[in-house]
This record gives sequence, C-alpha cells and structure tokens, in this order.
Amino acid sequence: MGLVDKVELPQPIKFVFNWGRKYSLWVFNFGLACCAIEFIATSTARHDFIRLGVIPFAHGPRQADLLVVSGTLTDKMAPAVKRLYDEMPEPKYVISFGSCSNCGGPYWDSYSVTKGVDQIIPVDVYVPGCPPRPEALLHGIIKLQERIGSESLKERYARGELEPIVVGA
Amino acid sequence: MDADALRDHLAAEFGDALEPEVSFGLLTVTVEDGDYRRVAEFVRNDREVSCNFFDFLCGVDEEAAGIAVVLHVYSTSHHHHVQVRSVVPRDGGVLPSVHDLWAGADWHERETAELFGVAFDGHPHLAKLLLPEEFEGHPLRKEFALLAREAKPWPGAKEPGE
Amino acid sequence: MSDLLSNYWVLMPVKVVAVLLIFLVFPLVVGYMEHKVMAHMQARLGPMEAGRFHGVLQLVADGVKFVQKESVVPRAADKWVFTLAPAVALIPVILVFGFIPYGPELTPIRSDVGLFVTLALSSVSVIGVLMAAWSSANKYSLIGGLRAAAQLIAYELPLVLAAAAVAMQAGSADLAVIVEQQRFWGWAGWALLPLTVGFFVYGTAALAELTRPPFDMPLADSEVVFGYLTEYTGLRFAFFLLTEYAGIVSQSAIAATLFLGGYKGVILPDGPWFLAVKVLALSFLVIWARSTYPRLREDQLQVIAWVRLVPVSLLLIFVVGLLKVV
Amino acid sequence: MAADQQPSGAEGGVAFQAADGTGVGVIIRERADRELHTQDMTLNVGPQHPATHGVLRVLVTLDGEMIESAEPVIGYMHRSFEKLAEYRDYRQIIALVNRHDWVSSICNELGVAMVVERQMGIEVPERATWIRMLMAEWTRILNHLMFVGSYPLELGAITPMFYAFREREEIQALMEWVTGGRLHLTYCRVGGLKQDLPRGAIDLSRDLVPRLRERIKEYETLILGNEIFAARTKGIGVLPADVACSYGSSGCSLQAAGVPEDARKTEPYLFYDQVEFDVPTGRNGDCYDRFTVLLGRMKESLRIIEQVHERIPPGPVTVKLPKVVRPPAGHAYVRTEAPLGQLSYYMVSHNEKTPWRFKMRTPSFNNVSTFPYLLKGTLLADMIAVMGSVFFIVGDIDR
Repeated sequence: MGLVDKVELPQPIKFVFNWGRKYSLWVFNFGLACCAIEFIATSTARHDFIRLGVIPFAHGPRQADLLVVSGTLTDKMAPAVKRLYDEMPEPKYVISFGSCSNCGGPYWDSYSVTKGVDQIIPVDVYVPGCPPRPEALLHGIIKLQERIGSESLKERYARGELEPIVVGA
Repeated sequence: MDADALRDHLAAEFGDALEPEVSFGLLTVTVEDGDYRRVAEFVRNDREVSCNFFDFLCGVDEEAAGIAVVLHVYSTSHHHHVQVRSVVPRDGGVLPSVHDLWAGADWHERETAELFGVAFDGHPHLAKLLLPEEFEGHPLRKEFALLAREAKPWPGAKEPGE
Repeated sequence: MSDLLSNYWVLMPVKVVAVLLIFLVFPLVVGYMEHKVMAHMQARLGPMEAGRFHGVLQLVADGVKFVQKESVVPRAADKWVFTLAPAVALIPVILVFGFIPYGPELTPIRSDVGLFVTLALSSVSVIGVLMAAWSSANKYSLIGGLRAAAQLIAYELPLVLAAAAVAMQAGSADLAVIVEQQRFWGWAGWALLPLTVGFFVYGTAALAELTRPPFDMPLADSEVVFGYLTEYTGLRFAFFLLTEYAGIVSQSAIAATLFLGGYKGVILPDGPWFLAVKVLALSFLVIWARSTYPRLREDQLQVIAWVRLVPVSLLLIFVVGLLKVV
Repeated sequence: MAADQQPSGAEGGVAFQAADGTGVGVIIRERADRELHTQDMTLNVGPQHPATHGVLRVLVTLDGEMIESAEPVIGYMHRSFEKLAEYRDYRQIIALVNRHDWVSSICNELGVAMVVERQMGIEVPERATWIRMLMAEWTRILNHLMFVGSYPLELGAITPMFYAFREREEIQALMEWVTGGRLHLTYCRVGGLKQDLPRGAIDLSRDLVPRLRERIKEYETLILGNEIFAARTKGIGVLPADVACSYGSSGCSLQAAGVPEDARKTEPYLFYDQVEFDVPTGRNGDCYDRFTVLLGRMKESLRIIEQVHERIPPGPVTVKLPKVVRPPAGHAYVRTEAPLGQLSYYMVSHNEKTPWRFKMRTPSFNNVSTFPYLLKGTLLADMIAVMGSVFFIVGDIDR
C-alpha cells in the first residue's frame, strides 16, 4: 500500500493501524487434509475463533489476510499453494497448521509429499501436532495477534522473513 | 456360492487355463495374460457367477516373475468374491482393458499403469491419474527406492519390525 | 434559528452531512448485527475481542484493515472499469438515503416522484455489478455477474409493481405523502390486506435485489468463489461490502416507508427513531433468512420471479385499483 | 437424438411432432440448441475451490451454465500410503493408514488390524471385539455428522455446519477420553486394543445416544423439511443401481440406489451378525436419497451402539504378540463397511517384517469415479449438489 510500508508511521496511527490488522484477520483456509477438520472445529461453536476477529468469510485469496495451510502439501499441489499465496494482497500472514505442513509429518519419506510448506512460502507461525488440537490453533492465532499488535509494517517488509513463532516451543 | 463351488464352476469352464487358489475363503484364479479377458468376461456375464460389483484392480510386484495384476470383483446378488490374477512381464507388460465390463476399472487401470508401468490395451485414456505430469518412474515397483529413506535414517529408536 | 435553517447554503451541508452519517453508521450497525445474530443462532458468540465489549468495533477494525491492504488490479483486467465499478455500485445507494422521509417535514430531498427515483437509483447498482464482473477477467466473476444481472433484472419488475400498488393506494409517488397516509403500523383498514401481500412481494423481491440468501446465487461461495467480487481486494472490496449492507438498510427503509408506516410510531412523537427500529427489525429478518435457507438455483429463482411474483403483483395492482374505484 | 425426431405433418414444418411422440418443446429446444449454440467455456474448478471440500480439481466444459463434460483430476492429496506401508512394521501401519479417511480413523485402523490378524491367525478377545464395534459406530456417526454439516453448507445453508460440529464435539469428548486422541485415534492394535475403556465410558456413551437421537430429528426438520433443500436435491444426480455397481460405488450412493449392500450385513465381520440393524435404502438414487440414507445410517448406528452397551463382556482386550510380527507368506483380503462405503484391504505377505504389498481399496476412489457420469448434462449449480452428495474425503480418494 505504498505509504505504509515505506514510512515509519507516527505512534498513534501505527497503533490504530496495527489494531485494525490485529482484529480483522480474514482467514483463507487452505484445507488440504486431516488438519482442515480441526480448523473447521476451531471455527465452530466450541472453540470459535471468530471471537478473536478471525473471520472465515474470505472465499478467495484476494480478500484474505491470513492463510492457514492445514494439512499435507503434495508436490502436485505445491504450485497452487504458491499461486494462491501470491494472489493474496499485502500485508499477509501465514500459519502452518499441523506437522505435515510444517515438515512433512508422517509422510516424511514419501515420494509425493513436499516436506513443509515453508519450502515455497514464508511462514509466520508454526503449530505442531498431528493434527494439533483446536486450542493450539487458537494459541497460534493469539501469538500472531500479539506480534501484529506491536509490529511495524516498514520493518516487516524491509527485513523480509521474520523469526517464526512456534507454538508450544 | 462359496469359494470351493466357485472354483469348480470356473474350472469346469476353463479347465487347465486357470490355476485356482483359495485362501481365507477367497478364490483367486491365476490365468495367462491371453486368457485374462476371457475369464473376466465369464466372471462378469455368467449367470451363476455374475460379479457385477467392481471392487478393485491393482498390481503386485512379483520381482523376477513380473508384475501381477489382480482384479477383484464381487456379486451383489450371490454375495461372493472372485479374484482374477495375471502375471505380465516387467517390461512392456500389456493386458486387455476391462473398463467396458466394469466402468470402475477405468481409474483403477490408469492408477495401475502409472504406479506399476503395466499397459492396458483398449483403455481410452491411459494418462497419469495421481502423480504430477513430470513425475518419472513407477513408484510402487520394488526397484523404486524412497530417496528420503536413503538420505536419512529412520527417526525412531528401532528400525521398523525390530 | 429557523431562519438560519431555511437558508439553502446552511441547510444543504447539514443535510449532506446527516445523510452521510446515516449512510456510514447504519450499515456498520447492521453488519455487526449480522455477526452477532448469526452467531447466536448458531450456538456461537461471534466477535468478542475487538473493541473490548462484545466485539462492537469489529467492523471498524475491518475498515481500518481494508485501508491498509494492497489494492490489486489483475493484469488482464480492464483497469478503468475495474476501478470505477465499486463507485458505480456505491453512489446510487448513498443517494437513496437522501430521498427517505426520516420524520414529519424531515425529508432531505423531497420529490413528487421520490418513490420511483429511489427505485431507479437502487437498480443502477446492476451496472456496477456488471462492470465488476466483466472487467475482472475472471471466469467465476463473469458467471457470477451474469447470474446477478439476470436476477436483478427479473426481480426489478415485481419490486416496481408492488411499489406501484402503494403509489396507487396513496395517490402519490411522494414518499412523504405515502407515509402521511399510513398509521404507525402501516396501511389501515380496508387497504391492509392487499398491501400485506404487497409487502411480502416487495420483501422477497428486495431480498433478491440485494442478492442475499436464499437468493445469493451470484455470490455463491461454493460455486463461483465470490462471484463478481472474486478479484477485488482492499478498499474496493470494502466498498462493495458497504454497498451490500447499505443496500440492506436502504431497502429496509424503503420497505418500512412504503408498508410499515415509516417514521410513525406510538406514545413517543413520530420521528426517525421509529424508522430506525423498523429498519433494524427488517434487517434482522434479512439476517435470519441467511442463517436458515440454502440458496436457490438460478432457474428456480427465475421461476419464482416470473411465474409467482409478477402475476401476484399484477393482480395486486388490479385489486388495489378496484378498491380505490369502489 | 436429433436424427430420430423428424418433423412430421405440414411440409413447412409448422406442426412439429417428434417420432417418439415427445412434444413440441423438445424440438424447439433442439432447434434452439442448434441455432443459438454458444461457445463452450472450460472452467477449472479447483484444486482449491470451496466446492470440493479439499483438494480436488474438476475440469468442466460449460455451455452457458450447462455442463457438457466434467473430468475430475485427482492426486492432489496422493501421499503414497501404499508405498510407505511397505516400509513400515505391521504395527506401525495402523498409525499411518488411519489417516486416509481423516474423519473415520477407527474404521480404517480396524480393517488394517483385521487383515493382519487374519493372515497371522490371531483370535481377538471378545471384549476387544465389542469395544471395537462400539468405537467404530461412534466414528461412523462422527463422519456422517461432518457431511450432515457440510452438504447443506455447499447448498448455501450455513447453520447446520455449526450444529453438526456441536454434536461432533460431544462425541469427540468421549473418543478423547477413551483413546486420548481427537482425530487420529490409533486405538486398535494388532490383536486387540491399545487399552481398556476407562471406567464410566460406557455410561457416557449411553447418555449420548438419546441426545443424538433428538438432534437427528432436529436435522430432519431443519434440512429435509426445507423446501429449498428438497427443490435443489430431488431428481438431481441420479445414479442407477447397475451403474453404481459397475463403478464399484458403495455406501450411501449404492444404498440410495436401492441396493441394500452393506458389509456389516452381507458379510458380517466382528459381531455385526449378533446385533439387530437395518440397511437404509433409497428409491431414486438422487441427491436427496443419498442424504436421507446418510441420516438413516446414523440412526442405525445408534441402534447398534445401544445393543453393544449391553453386550460388552469383561475380560482382556489384547493378546500377547510375538516380539517380531511376521505373518506367514500368502495374501489376505478384508472387507469392511467404512462410513463412506466399502473399504477393503488386500495384503500380500512374504513372511517379512514389513508387508510386501498393501493395497487399500478406498470407498471414495470408486465413488468419485462416477462424477463424469453424474455431472454430464447438469447445471453448474447442480454440480455442487451432486458432488456434495457423493460423500467423499479427498485423502480417501488419493491415498
């Protein structure tokens, strides 16, 4: 967005802007495999991440702020993930949900599975587990929101990849 | 019909052309690749057998003997299974397609073709099904080694099976 | 004071600001209401964190976020049309708010044909939708846009016919006059029955005009991703969202004005507060429909418009005319 | 079609009457097709598309909104279970393979345990078998609830999803208590179970049954009672019985076509021959029937669960296995009824520590292969209704 990422904004404006990004994370669920079920479970009554302002109404990547890659990424699928990530407008965040998208999980020796989504797109938060519990995803989201609340977009773009957050580490 | 009666019924029709075997109540008949289509047609159309339900078709690597193709069908009216097995050579193995007998065989033959490298004669569209276009090799053959396993030891304390 | 207010150059900016305020506040209220009402119907809580108290500032946060988003124009898109489309969809809706009578002698723009101006304005949005669909250079957008166009045009007819019945009953197309003729709960006496039917026709058609469930075929997320909005990002997308919610408010306001006695009320003096309550109640119905119904297929949708609603509304005009003459 | 419908009557072709007696409408439609023919459009639905609930791609050729042909492209979730199983110990396969249909793990691991037990000739203790049945039926309900939620969602009704997951969480609590897991439970072992039921688990399970029954009634009124739902699904996507069999389509698709084929009934395994239940069937084989059968299957599962509660005997839940599991050379086949349909495992053993070949015949693979047949000639909007009603899990297609 031109200005935001080039200039260090004054503190009050930065605060408001960060607050907006923090509580309005329209999420695009890249539901690949088993973890997608736990992602849906997190969005429904018992766990309900809409409470935190994570809105699952982004039907396409263009409207999304947060990409949750949940499940096994195969070599055949990888180009599509990359493309959808590229279609998302900045500023965008990525949560890698589950062992498969973190590192390949139980399919680490498979001939058709990509060993981690971080090989093709940058990841902000890793949530380990096979599949992780919904609580773990909530934890990951809150950690991400904490980071968004205090970050500077200029720095984010300048530094490229940031130190990722690992839930439970 | 139970497996033994089925075996006798099929043997009466084909005689020595098939090699029957019953294990755990399941009849498997091994046939030459030339007889495969004939036996399949009989299993599908014979009134006593009439296996109308397509279960699966898969390959089994038999190493030096070649690749065995196993066709498994079931009858919803008689409730019995028949398994037809035929061994083809590792290189250039061809079997006639049975997709016109059971529509479900279409995808199973495509899958077997890409994972084992067996061709099916008469199949309309023997393209890759599961793997990306640029994938090379037939991964379910025994000579296809998993690269990750060569590069990295098993992460557990013991090797599988110990 | 009254001298000052009657001065055109003072009055005009006041009106503009007031209309803009209504336009900015009410859609947000309805948007928030949608979040909360749907959540509670679905055994959830909905937004709870943004703005501390029950997520009241959720939509504000959304707005602040959309401002910061990169605005992407697809390379294959028709740039000018693509950028103009949200404005073409949004501006008519803002103008509609100017024609609504908010209270006795409180109509920002009073016109003898106010009713038809508002209806005409709200149908201009179709052009915005078509522009968005065509210029996005996306097949899903195109399919969604064509569905939207077909649907909006089909439902325009019952909408206008039902409104025409009201105009006949009132003997005027001036919205303020129409309200004046009603009691606080709508059309009194012998006019009640046909116009109740009219209300249902109008309501169904308006729901379809808004492309809200069960008439949300153009935006059906499970089929055409996001219909004509698929390629829109950031502020432009937010404008479309705003159009949607402002549309709900404006259509509810028109429906309340035409059928439910507009700003009239009981006990308290008549005024905008009654209109606000009625608008929110109607918006609630719109949201309720969303959480209850699956969506209709487009051919079923057309059948409802042409085979059911149009004949009913024609009959309605006939009956109203007959009653009027008798 | 056009060839046998010659206009009869006046030479000018004013009065149209088809040879087979069909009315004017058909001919006008055909003429319209010919004269107003529009250019076909190829639409690529997927691999990540909200309609495919997972990663399935369908190449659709459209004429307007009418589908001329549809070709599913699968393999986006091919994780090579069959190859990996050849590299894993017989006991490790259970933890690997229960992931292919990710909402019915017990039903998957049950088949694996059974095929190894059959090959090795292991008798499973009676208590373990009953508990396996109990857990398998709860898993079936968990799976079906998932589709009870997702199918209306695809048709545009959001709310059933939330209700279904509310129920799922309640059952999930039971499963978690018994097995320690939420999704991939890995509760079955070769020769029995991981551990016995905790004290009170059966009571909780007993409590759940009547509550679920109430909720299923609620779904029937909420979903089946909705006229829009009926209008969208009745007469759409008809799969006749013979075609279903020929494709090897099973589960709801086959039962909706009127074939009461259910491995629990026709070839009982575990103790399914000792409990009473019916196989719900449909009449027309359309989307509506498939969904009704789905609800019916849930009710039958509840019936089975109620009977199992009364039958679980005391005793051990596992047998002692040798240090190295080496089934004798040969091959074994086990057929079970997974929630989505017929799930069979075919295992070839060479008396080694790992299986020689482990074939998984998954229900979704065969069910989804009927898509080209089902989708031809339907509207794009019906594509969603059809695809959603052939209940499938992408991992179960691609393995």
